[in-house]
Amino acid sequence: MGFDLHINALSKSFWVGSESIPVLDNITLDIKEGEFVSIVGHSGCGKSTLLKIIAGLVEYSAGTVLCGGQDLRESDVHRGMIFQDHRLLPWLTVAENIGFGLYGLAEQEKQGRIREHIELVGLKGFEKAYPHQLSGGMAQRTAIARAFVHKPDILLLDEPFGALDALTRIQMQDEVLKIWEQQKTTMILVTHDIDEAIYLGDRVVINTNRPASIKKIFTVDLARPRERTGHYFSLLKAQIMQEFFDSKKRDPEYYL
Amino acid sequence: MGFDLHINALSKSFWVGSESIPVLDNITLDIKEGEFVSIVGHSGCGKSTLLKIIAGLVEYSAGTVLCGGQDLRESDVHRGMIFQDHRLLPWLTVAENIGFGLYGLAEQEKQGRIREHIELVGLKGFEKAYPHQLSGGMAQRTAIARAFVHKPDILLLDEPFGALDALTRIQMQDEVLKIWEQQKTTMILVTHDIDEAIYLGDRVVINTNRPASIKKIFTVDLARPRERTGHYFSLLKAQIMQEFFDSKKRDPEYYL
Amino acid sequence: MALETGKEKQISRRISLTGLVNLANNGIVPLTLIFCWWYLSSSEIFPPILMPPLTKIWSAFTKNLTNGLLAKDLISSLSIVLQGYIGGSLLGLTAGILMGIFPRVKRLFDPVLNGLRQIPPLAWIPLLILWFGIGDASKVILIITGSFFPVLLNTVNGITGVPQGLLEFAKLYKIKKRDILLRIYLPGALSSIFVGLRLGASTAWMSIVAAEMIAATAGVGYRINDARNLMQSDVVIVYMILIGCIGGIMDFVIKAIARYVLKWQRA
Amino acid sequence: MALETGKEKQISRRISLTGLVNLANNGIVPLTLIFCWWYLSSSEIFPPILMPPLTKIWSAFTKNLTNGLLAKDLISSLSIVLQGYIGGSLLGLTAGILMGIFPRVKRLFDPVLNGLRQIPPLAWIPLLILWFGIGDASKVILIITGSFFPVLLNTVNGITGVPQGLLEFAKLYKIKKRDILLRIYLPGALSSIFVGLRLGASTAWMSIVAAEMIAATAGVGYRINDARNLMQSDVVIVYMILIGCIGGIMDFVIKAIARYVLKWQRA
Amino acid sequence: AGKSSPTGAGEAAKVVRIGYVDSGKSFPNDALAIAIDKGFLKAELDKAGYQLEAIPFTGAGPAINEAIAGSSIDMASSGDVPVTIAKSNGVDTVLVAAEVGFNDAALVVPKDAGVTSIQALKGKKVATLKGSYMHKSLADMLTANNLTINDIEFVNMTSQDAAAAIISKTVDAAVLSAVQEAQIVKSGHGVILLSGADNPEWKGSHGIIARSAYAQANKEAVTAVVSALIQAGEYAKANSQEAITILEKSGYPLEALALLFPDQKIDFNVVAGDAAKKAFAGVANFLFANELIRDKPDLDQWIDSSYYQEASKAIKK
Ligand SMILES: Nc1ncnc2c1ncn2[C@@H]1O[C@H](COP(=O)(O)OP(=O)(O)OP(=O)(O)O)[C@@H](O)[C@H]1O
Ligand SMILES: Nc1ncnc2c1ncn2[C@@H]1O[C@H](COP(=O)(O)OP(=O)(O)OP(=O)(O)O)[C@@H](O)[C@H]1O
Ligand SMILES: [Mg+2]
Ligand SMILES: [Mg+2]
Repeated sequence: MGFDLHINALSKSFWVGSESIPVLDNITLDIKEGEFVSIVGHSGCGKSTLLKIIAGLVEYSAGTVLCGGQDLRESDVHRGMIFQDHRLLPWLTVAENIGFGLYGLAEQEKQGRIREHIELVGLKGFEKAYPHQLSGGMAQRTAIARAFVHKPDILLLDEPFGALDALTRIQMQDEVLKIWEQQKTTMILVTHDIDEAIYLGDRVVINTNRPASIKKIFTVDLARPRERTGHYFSLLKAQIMQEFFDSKKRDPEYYL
Repeated sequence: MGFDLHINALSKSFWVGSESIPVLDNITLDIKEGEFVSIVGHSGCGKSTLLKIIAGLVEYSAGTVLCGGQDLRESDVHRGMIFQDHRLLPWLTVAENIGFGLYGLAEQEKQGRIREHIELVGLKGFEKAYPHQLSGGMAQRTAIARAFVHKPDILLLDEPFGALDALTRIQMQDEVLKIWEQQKTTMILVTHDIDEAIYLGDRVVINTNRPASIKKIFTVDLARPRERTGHYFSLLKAQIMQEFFDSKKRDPEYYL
Repeated sequence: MALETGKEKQISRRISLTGLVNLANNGIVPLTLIFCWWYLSSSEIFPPILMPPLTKIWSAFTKNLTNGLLAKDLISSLSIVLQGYIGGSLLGLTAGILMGIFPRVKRLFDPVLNGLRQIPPLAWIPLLILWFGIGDASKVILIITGSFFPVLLNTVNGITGVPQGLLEFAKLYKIKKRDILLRIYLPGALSSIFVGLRLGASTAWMSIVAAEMIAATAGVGYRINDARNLMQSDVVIVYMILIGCIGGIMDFVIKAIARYVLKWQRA
Repeated sequence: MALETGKEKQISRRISLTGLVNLANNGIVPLTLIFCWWYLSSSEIFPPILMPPLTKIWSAFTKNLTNGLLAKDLISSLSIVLQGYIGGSLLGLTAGILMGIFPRVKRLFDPVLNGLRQIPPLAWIPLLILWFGIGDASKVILIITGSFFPVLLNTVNGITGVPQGLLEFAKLYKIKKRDILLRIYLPGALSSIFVGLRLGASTAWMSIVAAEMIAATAGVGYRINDARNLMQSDVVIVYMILIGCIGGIMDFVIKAIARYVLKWQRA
Repeated sequence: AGKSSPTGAGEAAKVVRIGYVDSGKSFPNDALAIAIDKGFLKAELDKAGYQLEAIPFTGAGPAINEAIAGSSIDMASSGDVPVTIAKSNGVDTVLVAAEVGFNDAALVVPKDAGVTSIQALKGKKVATLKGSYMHKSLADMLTANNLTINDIEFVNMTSQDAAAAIISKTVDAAVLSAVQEAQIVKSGHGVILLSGADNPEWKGSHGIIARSAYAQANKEAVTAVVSALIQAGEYAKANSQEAITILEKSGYPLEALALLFPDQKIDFNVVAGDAAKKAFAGVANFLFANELIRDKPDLDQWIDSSYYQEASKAIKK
């Protein structure tokens, strides 16, 4: 079955006190099955909200979000998400957290998969640690492993590598790519690292400030594996940077 | 009064289950008053633990940490910290969180300072929002404002800009520098962004993997404001990268 | 899951249709109970002397209302219950905060308090009479002992549940003791404390019967005992309902305060 | 703040000196109370017939111990208390979980339950005798009504306090209902639930006196009533202490279970 | 559970469930004690083909009334005041016998209070339990001394609590039942000002009641019980010494029994007919006068002496 995503004229606002704050404004975006889309935008512009809407966790007020032709809220497509806050269960160990919700597998296979993913994110030796015993980056890696282990059809990644050091980050990026290629997962990545957005994405979506609308979409026409220091790469990066830093002038009231 | 920091042969281990995990191993580091030290190291190596020890929040088992010649635990030096998890009080608004603990000021001055810092981190309009109504980056910026508003003598920054987009991040870095120059605050910054470490630090401390010991210290001999694309900068970055990525070979059992 | 946009929210607020639905919902269970009672009592499956028909209950109610007994009993009991409840809650809150913050204090008093907590109010009466006489003091103290413990245990639980991270922050930023208490511990413990306050209020009401065994001449507890002695089950039931309603109102007030104080959770 | 390194921790575990200190600490308050009692009763400031000297209390204890009355009463009451307590807790837990998870259920039952909660156990006796006779059923039901509410309120509070983020995770990852309940709601609500269980246990003990006013021939509540009748204040006090101790032990067991179940918090 | 046997009709397990006031040891403290202990009751019930189930009530009068009304018991031996209250509130019982005037109540004052006459209690606090036979005794004592209940400050307390109040001197006087009375006197905390010893009419009675439906369907059982009580009364009169030993099993201390039965003369006075009527008319008048009941019961209809007569006949044979 196909599950292309069609986001059409999506709007959303939140209440803060007695004020209604528009967060998403008329977002239209089509994402094909198996595509890798990176989203960048300034802090607080509404990226997480967009991901949560796609995940079916937040209601929206105007527009439609279709998944495989079906209203997203009724859609049964297997979605996964790496939340910005890791959302591990404090009372489960690393291994238990990763294996939680992994149904329909024989115990041995399940344990095998958990072990494999713990190794994947470099947490061997911490299987029995509880979340409060982990460092920030380790908790984030646990959440990554938890998302991967479920092999979702659509994976939403909300700044998944924000707390990781450069090296671990690169390793994780390559793991994501590997999984994406193997499993044909549709991936939607929110990141603040423009390098990362280009390195991973088929397209890079740049949002405006709050309320987020789509400012520009860049298509990354580079074969993988990509060379981070290549010419086209750098050029694209410069363009995106340009677009990104520019927003200051257009929206002066927003301090940046 | 002087409050140079002298960390001498500091070691620390944690219990996970029945296993004792060494986290800091024989760390010796002197930090002069008013210095800006960046610390980089792999995820989970013990950076946050080191900062918390300097903050007096975590006990250590071996070694000494002196602050102005006094045992750190008895020292009364005004320390501030931006925690990796933001630690805002959920029941206080942004403005209240920033102003919390700001004693000894007239109400008007206090409100002025709060307003000023809210603007500094670009949260104007969100004064009355509660933490759960903020985006990840906005919460982090609130925590930054809270740390700044107290004007501490020593400021410990634990990945303070991890959730910020490139532009906001650069703005914040410059604000930190401004404050550092104006107030002669001693700053100790943990970051995963090597660019950032070089851009801000007088020295860049590179830790080994867990248990963290000091692998190498680079002195950044560059006048401020620094040019991120300058030659020396790039050279230093390459060296640090080299040192950083290298650790894989030395510590093969740690997956990276 | 309701749509949460501005317009809808405002509209639903104005016409408050959901409010009406809620009210109807709220009514379903009480009405069902009343219907069951009506059915069981009017079909005389059970002897009416123990399960009087609604009409009898109603006339007992109007009678006690018009002759002023109801008001007199209520005022008399309310004054005692409120005194005891406020005293017990304040004590429970204070002790709970101390025991929650200082593990030593907890360790010191825990065993005795956990023992005392179990002892039925009735058993205290002779000692209370001995120590505090037969006046209101004894009654108030009995109520205090009743409402103290639910508040205490819930406060301790709330206080110890305050995230360690926030306390570390407070330590580092040299937050004043007063602010640590009032703006970190208390808000963090509040939702648990309110459960304690609600349970404490009902325990206070429950202890009023035992309390008003001590030389009372009026009061809902007194009247229930009296009516039970005199086999006026209609009066007993009127007063049960009365206690239920007044207690329910107190509970509603406490919940309203809780909602107000905890508004940040829903903001 | 103790040093938390491996060596120290192990050592202190082995010789358990802190354990001894704790024990001494635990003893301070009870011993003080006993001393006060001894002083007040032996100096005869208060009439010994209401405040019997320790020796008299002790001999009443040994007497009731040797003639088997104590054991008989204890077994009889324990059986009722445990039945009622387990029943009340399970009901409270179930209802609390349902009401905590489904706001509709809560809205439906809240008003009635909040009213019923206030009604003193004694007032139920006539209806209980009518509906359930004078056997153990009535007694057990009285205990159930007592222990139900503390568990209920604390469970609801615990359940509603489970972070929304975890539930969103569960929704997204299609966690099974059973796991959402057993591995998200329950662990998150547990510390609050245990407060409810502890309060429920003491309310169960407190209701035993009222319960055993219904045609009992043994039991601690029965004995307290009768000893009061016969003005044997030494026996009353023996049984108060007994209830305190047994209740305290139950409390200790519940706390131990809580510590075990919540061990992840301290891991 | 308790609502087990239906109204008693039919061949269902032939038992008679008798409720009585528990005064401490789950053993009755009236003629029923003797009837049980000496086997009269068992013998009579065996003859009639019934089994005995004697059920003690710590909750005393009210609990017994509720159990009767809820058909949890069939018969009861309970205080005159509660049985009258039950009847007047519509609990369908018959009074099949009475034990008239053996329940003592006494007006007690703290020892060193210097109160020597009931007149001195004008305006003072006098404690007793509202709606109990002690309440009636107090009213009678006051009337006999040309006082009314309004001349004193009535303090409502159970006898146990009133005793504690006397000991701690927080009330000026109290009307106590025999057990507390004895304890207070024995411990030296109080002295008796007035008691039923010299004025038997102040004493309280017991009523032996049966649910009407049960009585109708189980005449033999009720008769057997009454018969056993009559025999017990006679036995106690003849063997007072031994009767007192039996009554001690109820938990009553010897001192209390001494007060109840001065000179060890036991007379439970098990009667029916006019003697019972007289006693219960007094109770009904007292209750009505003090607004404790809304209607006076029709004693002629309530008191059914046929069982007593039947039993007496059988005994004489
Ligand atoms: N309370 C604790 N109990 C047990 N182990 C802990 C505790 N806190 C930290 N650790 C362990 O100490 C090690 C270092 O943690 P720390 O938070 O200092 O890492 P870090 O360098 O800040 O990592 P990151 O960059 O991921 O934040 C980790 O292995 C972690 O599991
Ligand atoms: N539950 C909520 N209630 C009210 N406002 C909210 C809520 N959640 C988010 N917002 C607001 O919506 C806006 C967008 O939030 P969102 O988390 O989507 O931003 P973001 O793009 O992910 O930012 P960041 O990069 O900082 O994570 C913010 O202004 C935030 O204050
Ligand atoms: Mg976000
Ligand atoms: Mg860290």
